[in-house]
Amino acid sequence: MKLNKFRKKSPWILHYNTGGCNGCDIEILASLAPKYDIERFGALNKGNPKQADILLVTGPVTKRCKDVLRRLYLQMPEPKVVVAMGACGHGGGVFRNFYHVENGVDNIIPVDVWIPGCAPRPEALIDGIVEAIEILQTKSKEKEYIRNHNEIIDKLGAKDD
Amino acid sequence: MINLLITIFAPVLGGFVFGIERIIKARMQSRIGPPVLQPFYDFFKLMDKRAYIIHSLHALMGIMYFIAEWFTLAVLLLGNDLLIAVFFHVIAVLALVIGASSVRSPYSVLGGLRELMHMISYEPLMVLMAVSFYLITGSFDIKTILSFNGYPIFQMPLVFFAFLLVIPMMLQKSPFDIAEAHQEIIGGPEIEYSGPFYEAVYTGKWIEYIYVFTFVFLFGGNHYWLGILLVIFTFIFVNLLDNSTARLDYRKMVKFSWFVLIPLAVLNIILIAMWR
Amino acid sequence: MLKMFIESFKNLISKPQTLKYPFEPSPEPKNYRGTIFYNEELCIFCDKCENICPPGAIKFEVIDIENGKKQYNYNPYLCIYCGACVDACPKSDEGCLSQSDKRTPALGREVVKNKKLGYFINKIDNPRDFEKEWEKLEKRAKLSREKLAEHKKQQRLKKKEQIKKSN
Amino acid sequence: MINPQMEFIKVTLENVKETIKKWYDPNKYHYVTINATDTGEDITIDWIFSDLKEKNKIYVFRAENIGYKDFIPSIKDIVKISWLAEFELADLFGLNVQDAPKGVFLEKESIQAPLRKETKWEK
Amino acid sequence: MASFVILNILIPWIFALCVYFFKKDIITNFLSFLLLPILAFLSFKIFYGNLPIYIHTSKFFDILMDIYDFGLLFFFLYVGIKHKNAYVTSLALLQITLLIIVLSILPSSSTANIYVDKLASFIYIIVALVGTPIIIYATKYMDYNEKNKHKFVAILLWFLGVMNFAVSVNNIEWFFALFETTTLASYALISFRKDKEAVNNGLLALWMNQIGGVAILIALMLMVKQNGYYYFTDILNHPKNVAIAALGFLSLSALVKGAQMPFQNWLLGAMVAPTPVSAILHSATMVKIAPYLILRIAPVIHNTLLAKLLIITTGFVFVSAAVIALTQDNFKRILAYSTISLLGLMMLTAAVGTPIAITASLILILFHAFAKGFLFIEAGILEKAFHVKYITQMKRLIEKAPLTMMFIFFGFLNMTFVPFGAFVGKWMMIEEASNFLTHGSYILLIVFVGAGSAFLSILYMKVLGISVRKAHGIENIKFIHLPKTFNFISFWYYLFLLSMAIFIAPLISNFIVSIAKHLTNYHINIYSSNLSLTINNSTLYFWQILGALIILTLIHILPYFVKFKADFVQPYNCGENHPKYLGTWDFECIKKYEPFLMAFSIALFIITVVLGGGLL
Amino acid sequence: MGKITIPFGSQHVALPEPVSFLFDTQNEIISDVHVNLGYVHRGIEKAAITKFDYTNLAFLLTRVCGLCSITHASGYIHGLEYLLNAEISKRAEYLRMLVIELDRMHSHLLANGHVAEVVGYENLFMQTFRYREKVMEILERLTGNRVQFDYYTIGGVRRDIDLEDAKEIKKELLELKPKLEKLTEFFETDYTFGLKTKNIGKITKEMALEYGVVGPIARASGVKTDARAEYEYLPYNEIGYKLQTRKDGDVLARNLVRQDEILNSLEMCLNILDNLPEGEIKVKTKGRPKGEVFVRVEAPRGECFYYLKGNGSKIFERVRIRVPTYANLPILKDLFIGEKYSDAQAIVLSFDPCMSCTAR
Ligand code: SF4
Ligand code: SF4
Ligand code: SF4
Ligand code: SF4
Ligand code: SF4
Ligand code: SF4
Ligand code: SF4
Ligand code: SF4
Repeated sequence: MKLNKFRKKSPWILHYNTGGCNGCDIEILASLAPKYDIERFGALNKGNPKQADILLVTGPVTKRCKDVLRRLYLQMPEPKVVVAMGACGHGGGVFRNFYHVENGVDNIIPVDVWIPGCAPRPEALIDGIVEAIEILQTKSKEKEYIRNHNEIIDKLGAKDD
Repeated sequence: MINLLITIFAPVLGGFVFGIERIIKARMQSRIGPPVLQPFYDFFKLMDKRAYIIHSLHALMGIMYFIAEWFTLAVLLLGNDLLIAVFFHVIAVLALVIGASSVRSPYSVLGGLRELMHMISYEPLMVLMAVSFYLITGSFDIKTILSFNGYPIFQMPLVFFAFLLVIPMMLQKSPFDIAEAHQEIIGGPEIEYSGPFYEAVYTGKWIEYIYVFTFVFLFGGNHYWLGILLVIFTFIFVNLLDNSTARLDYRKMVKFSWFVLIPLAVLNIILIAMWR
Repeated sequence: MLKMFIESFKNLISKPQTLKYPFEPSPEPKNYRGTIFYNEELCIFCDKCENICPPGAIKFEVIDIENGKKQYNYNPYLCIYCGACVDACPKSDEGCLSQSDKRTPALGREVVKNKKLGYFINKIDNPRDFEKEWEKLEKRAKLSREKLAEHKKQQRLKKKEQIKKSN
Repeated sequence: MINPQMEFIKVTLENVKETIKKWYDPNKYHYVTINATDTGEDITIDWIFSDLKEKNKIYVFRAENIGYKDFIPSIKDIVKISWLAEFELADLFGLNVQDAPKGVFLEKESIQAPLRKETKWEK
Repeated sequence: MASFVILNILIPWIFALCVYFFKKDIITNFLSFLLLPILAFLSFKIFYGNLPIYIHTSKFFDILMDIYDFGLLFFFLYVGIKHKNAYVTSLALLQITLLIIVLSILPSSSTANIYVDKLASFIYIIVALVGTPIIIYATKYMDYNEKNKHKFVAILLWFLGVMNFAVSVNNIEWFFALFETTTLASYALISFRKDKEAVNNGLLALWMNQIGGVAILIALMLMVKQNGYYYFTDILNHPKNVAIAALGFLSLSALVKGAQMPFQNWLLGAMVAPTPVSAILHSATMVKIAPYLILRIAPVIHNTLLAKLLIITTGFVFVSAAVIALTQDNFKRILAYSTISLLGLMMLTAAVGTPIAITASLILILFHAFAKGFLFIEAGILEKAFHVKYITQMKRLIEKAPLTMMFIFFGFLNMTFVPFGAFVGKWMMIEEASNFLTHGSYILLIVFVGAGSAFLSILYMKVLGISVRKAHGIENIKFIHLPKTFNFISFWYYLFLLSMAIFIAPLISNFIVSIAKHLTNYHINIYSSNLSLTINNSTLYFWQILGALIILTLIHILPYFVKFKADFVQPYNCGENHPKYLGTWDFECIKKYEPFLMAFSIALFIITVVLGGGLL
Repeated sequence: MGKITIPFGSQHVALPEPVSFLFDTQNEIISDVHVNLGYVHRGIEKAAITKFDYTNLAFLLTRVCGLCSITHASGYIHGLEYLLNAEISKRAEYLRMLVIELDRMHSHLLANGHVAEVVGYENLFMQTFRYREKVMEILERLTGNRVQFDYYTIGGVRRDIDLEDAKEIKKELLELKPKLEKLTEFFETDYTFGLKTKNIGKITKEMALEYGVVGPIARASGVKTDARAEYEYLPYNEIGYKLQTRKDGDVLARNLVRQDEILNSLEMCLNILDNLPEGEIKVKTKGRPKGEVFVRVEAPRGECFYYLKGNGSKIFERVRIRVPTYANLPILKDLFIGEKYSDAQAIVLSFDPCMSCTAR
């Protein structure tokens, strides 16, 4: 049995705001609410990288958020897709080239789907997620690496007590 | 025979119950909700994920939790002693808690500790319930209870009521979804599991549904229609409760269980004992 | 608690409030601030839109320095759909720059192309290159601007010299 | 159109604390924030308050011509919550504020003291 | 057969003397190793021999005993004066007075002074199988920077002898002497290190146990006054006539000896001594006198008010000690509280007194002895080899001390989980109590048992939770080499516990039921077939036992062997990398209620003695 | 031994935006807090004085924060109009108020819904959001976007409202009214919700004054402060604005103040639609900003403060934004001490914190 067709039916979402204006985040909330109800597609807002398939990133990635974003990405098991929501996620949107901004999600972790808009409507988010699960289906279980993977892993190391 | 079948297909059955529950919950929130087979979609998807673990002990405990849950159900349905089944349930909790505490994640650790608080809230009551069944039917044997010609529900209404409020504790439903507390500790004990290993914990929960509803069914005695009715009623009631309450603190849960539910159950037992 | 109990029950037996999007359409309201469409024929290349655009989602690249020919490039994924460009455009009444009330599709497996979106997006095939290419374009556009300015300066100088000479 | 009644009170870095201490009453005035402006050569700092009763009234304690290296006193023992604004001054203007750590807003790798005129912001 | 009994009592005494005087490592080690087979052989021989055994002693021994008694009491007096302890002194004086009164009214009797039945020989077996290994362990333990090894081992050896003697006497006056001897032994052991804390705790143990002695003397007085009986056998043979008040006082002494709240402090204080002391006090000797005493009088007090009050008191202790244990952070202290709690359970089951309850009690005694001895031994190893005393230090124990961790895990499993003995005891008890629900105390009993075991499970899981906590894989486990003796003892217990769990059905239905039958003279409805255990109508099937055992074994052993081929990630921390501190709950607020629990237990205590003893 | 440090944020399901609290807890009771609030610092104030000129600065400033995007625009544009000396038409003022109040409604509903969500009351969250969607639909129809309205423009508003729309919006608002009242009742009377919110995170009036708390948080403690009343920027007195206060100062009181304000805003919207004056929606302005001005406007979360300093060029010399959360955050830190971790979420979200404007 080909299991990867089920990926399409149960996309679990991890959401992280990397410093956007919150506009996108409240639209994510709205899409959980009765009117849009993305649970229809089996999508859940898991809030936990370990069990998520889709990393939904909003915001332009400020300098302080980027390590958090990397960590979350690295903690997600493959196959995974990254959806950058809003203009911020693509090149930083209105915050493009600000001094404390990394200009979009793709500069930190590889993005698969960009949802345009500022803020995108929940419909656009749903479209984006539909797109994302199509991509999810074609992905393999191989480990994905981010740029300068090993260096970054060293940098992110956790402390023990 | 039917017991054996239920035991073997418990995960499937539980998955269905869980799926129905998700729909019902969505409807209560005036949403459409996922399809009925959603839990199975989740299941197969999780199968297909790359395995990420914290360490082997932790992952193993997830699997042991599933096995222990299943075995507990087998003990309940195939053995003949309610009491033993109640005690067996602790093993499942053990696996879950050890797993949860074995990782250095505060959420998981807190989840494990809160799980213990759940246990302290429902375990004594389960024992009392088993005892009250014994009192009425003269046996701990599930088969005897199911052939008991009477209506246990009418003789132990308070116990049933107490059990009704204990179910949210066992199934992690609001107001007692304390160990899972999605908005506080993001799933608690299960937070660090992922992929195939999470699946074990996930399906373990489904079996718990069957385990709990078996007890509800027993309240019908040999009137199976009543048993089924009770199961449906309980199912709807628990979900309504889930949707109309905020999550309480674990202290409140323990206090509620100890100062309200257990006395109620004891009262009922005393009344039956004196009545006889 | 009790009230919500009853409310939940009512909800259970009444129809859910959910929109069936994407299985049923959920159109944007009229006047929704959607994609910016461009009509090259009407454009007078005044650069007002480029100058006002807050994120810099419109870039004119000078492709022919001799003639000062410019190309309109638009990045709908960087655009914040504020509509400032349309407001600023002197030709927007004729429809040189207009804001449609449709959303731009998500950028996923492929780039959805449209003549009205300007040059840039129609040249990109791989969505993963999109951002990088845009960055390059920005640099190119800036450079071409500088070159154009330089060229104009030269020309002005030349003209002056010519005038001087002719004088 | 708005109609702000701005009242400027000139202070120096030395006497700002005393002046505010004498004047401030939490039941009457509302602390708004501390603001700095870089004029290009030096810095102007405003301690801004509003009135709880009187409409449109805004009090500004203004210290002008402050050097980039001057020591700026903290008013957190008068107004409990001023620390946040003071941390911000230290971070975004690179000023030397009493008890204020750096790095509350800015990462180490980013440019420092961005709100000074001399700091170029484009990458 | 009688000679076996005498040997069984005397050999430890003799060995103790040898060890004490020779002070040679070889002799000490050799003798302690030798004791194990000897005692094991003797005790089993006695158990399967012709029981009961009556041994008549000459008058001379009576007098000797009296003299010994006085000597003991005067020694206490001396200790009290020397350490300026008013309690000890005054209690010693009180005891002397009472003893004089008792002796003056004691009628002569022809009943045998030594009486060995199945219960006594059951305790012999426990002493042999659980107590002796602890001595072997102590010989090694004391090598870790401790002083006076030989003296210590000698006292331990002697203690075993005293214990063996104590359970074989029939004459309650003798019993008093031996009771006080165990007190003396515990005093000697607890204050062994001779520092201030040790001496204080020793004195505490001394005076608290003296109260038990006083209670026995009062009981003796009452008994003699009422009808002149002062032999256990006489009491058992004429249950109708016995002064219930006397039994009340006897139970009081049991409660004190069993460190039931509010007298729990002496057992907690025993922690300051070297760990073998705790091990021996908690498992094989000393505290086991408490359930033993109740079991002895169980047939007499069965169904009386005293029994019911005892049920409530001990049940209350069972729960509240478990609850208080949650607030503790010293590993040995936690174990001590759990002992107190379980002793409560043992006495509770003994006090119920029905045949099945008595079986349950015996099961609990047996399994608790093994498990607690085991746990304390591991605690000692932790302390000496890994320098771990507090549960906060137990972090990542699974990596530092894998084997010890595994043993502790198993020990804990034995204390509450299915299918181990402690569980079977509780299960039997609830099954049995369900038949008597018209009595209020039995409903309370069920609540107590249910609650107490839940609390104990929480306690163990909490401790285990800390010790298995780890950031990364359990890949680089280092099996630190422990002394062979330690490993031998650990495996001794481990294998015993394991095999007892597997063969629990035959063990109970053949071995333990025979004792209970012997004690109560009733038929007991416990069978085993194909390793399944049937009680009344309920059956614990072998597949259930095996399943549970396999699951639990997998849980505590498998982690060392299973290595999943998977990628490792860090735990989720909100994406942050905070330095973090992860303790566990210390249930701070319970400490607030501790005085209430204490007060309540004192009240229960007094009610038990006063009402139960029919003093009103 | 009981100490457990619990991180709360920056990524956490209960937090919509990145901010990180690190709680030291003892049996889940918080004994110490470390806050890290700089996650969203993007450098907007610097951009406002370099990259953006006064014509398109509004688009940047609305994106300081998505929930009160209109408030930022109003803070900036009122200040700018003062500097440019532009008098705007009555109709534009009324339309501005309409959108501001609708925005307040949706923001308050979001905040209350979010509190319901984090106390584990999922259904209440869902119901709140169900009604919020109606407000969002109206807003989208009015402005063309659900979140970033970009409605304000220099000299007026960017879109007019046509008669048909006005009628329909009014109808919808009237339909919404009983539902919102029902919602208030849910919040006010629900027993379990009360258990999680009553006497949790309590701020007394004295504390509120001492800490300079603003907005619904201050009003929930009985402090009568509201920029709409204290600062004349729009003719609020004409449309039936009432200042709402509660006394208890706990999480529940904050929710209820918001709930009261929602109803008041609804009233105001109805009044605006009834009495919409005729006129231009936009006037032309001249000149460049010169001089300085302090503006206070009432955002959903409280008073939003703008300082603008222009020097006669297209680009400002200084733009300073002080947002309500910036004023409210310091008390939050002290409020946690002694509370349970399981209540921390409700406390944080009852402040409805807006980090993206705090750190800018
Ligand atoms: S894309 Fe727009 S709405 Fe979304 S976070 Fe960025 S600025 Fe806010
Ligand atoms: S008409 Fe347009 S293109 Fe010509 S100068 Fe004016 S702004 Fe420039
Ligand atoms: S709508 Fe705004 S962001 Fe988009 S191109 Fe026009 S001015 Fe730029
Ligand atoms: S503002 Fe209009 S006319 Fe001018 S360049 Fe842009 S699109 Fe062309
Ligand atoms: S209520 Fe508090 S003190 Fe009591 S047990 Fe619970 S956490 Fe501990
Ligand atoms: S709905 Fe979930 S993801 Fe969205 S803001 Fe709330 S907690 Fe965060
Ligand atoms: S309070 Fe925050 S969200 Fe609201 S308008 Fe001000 S800055 Fe924006
Ligand atoms: S607090 Fe957050 S959501 Fe609210 S306005 Fe500010 S940034 Fe937006």
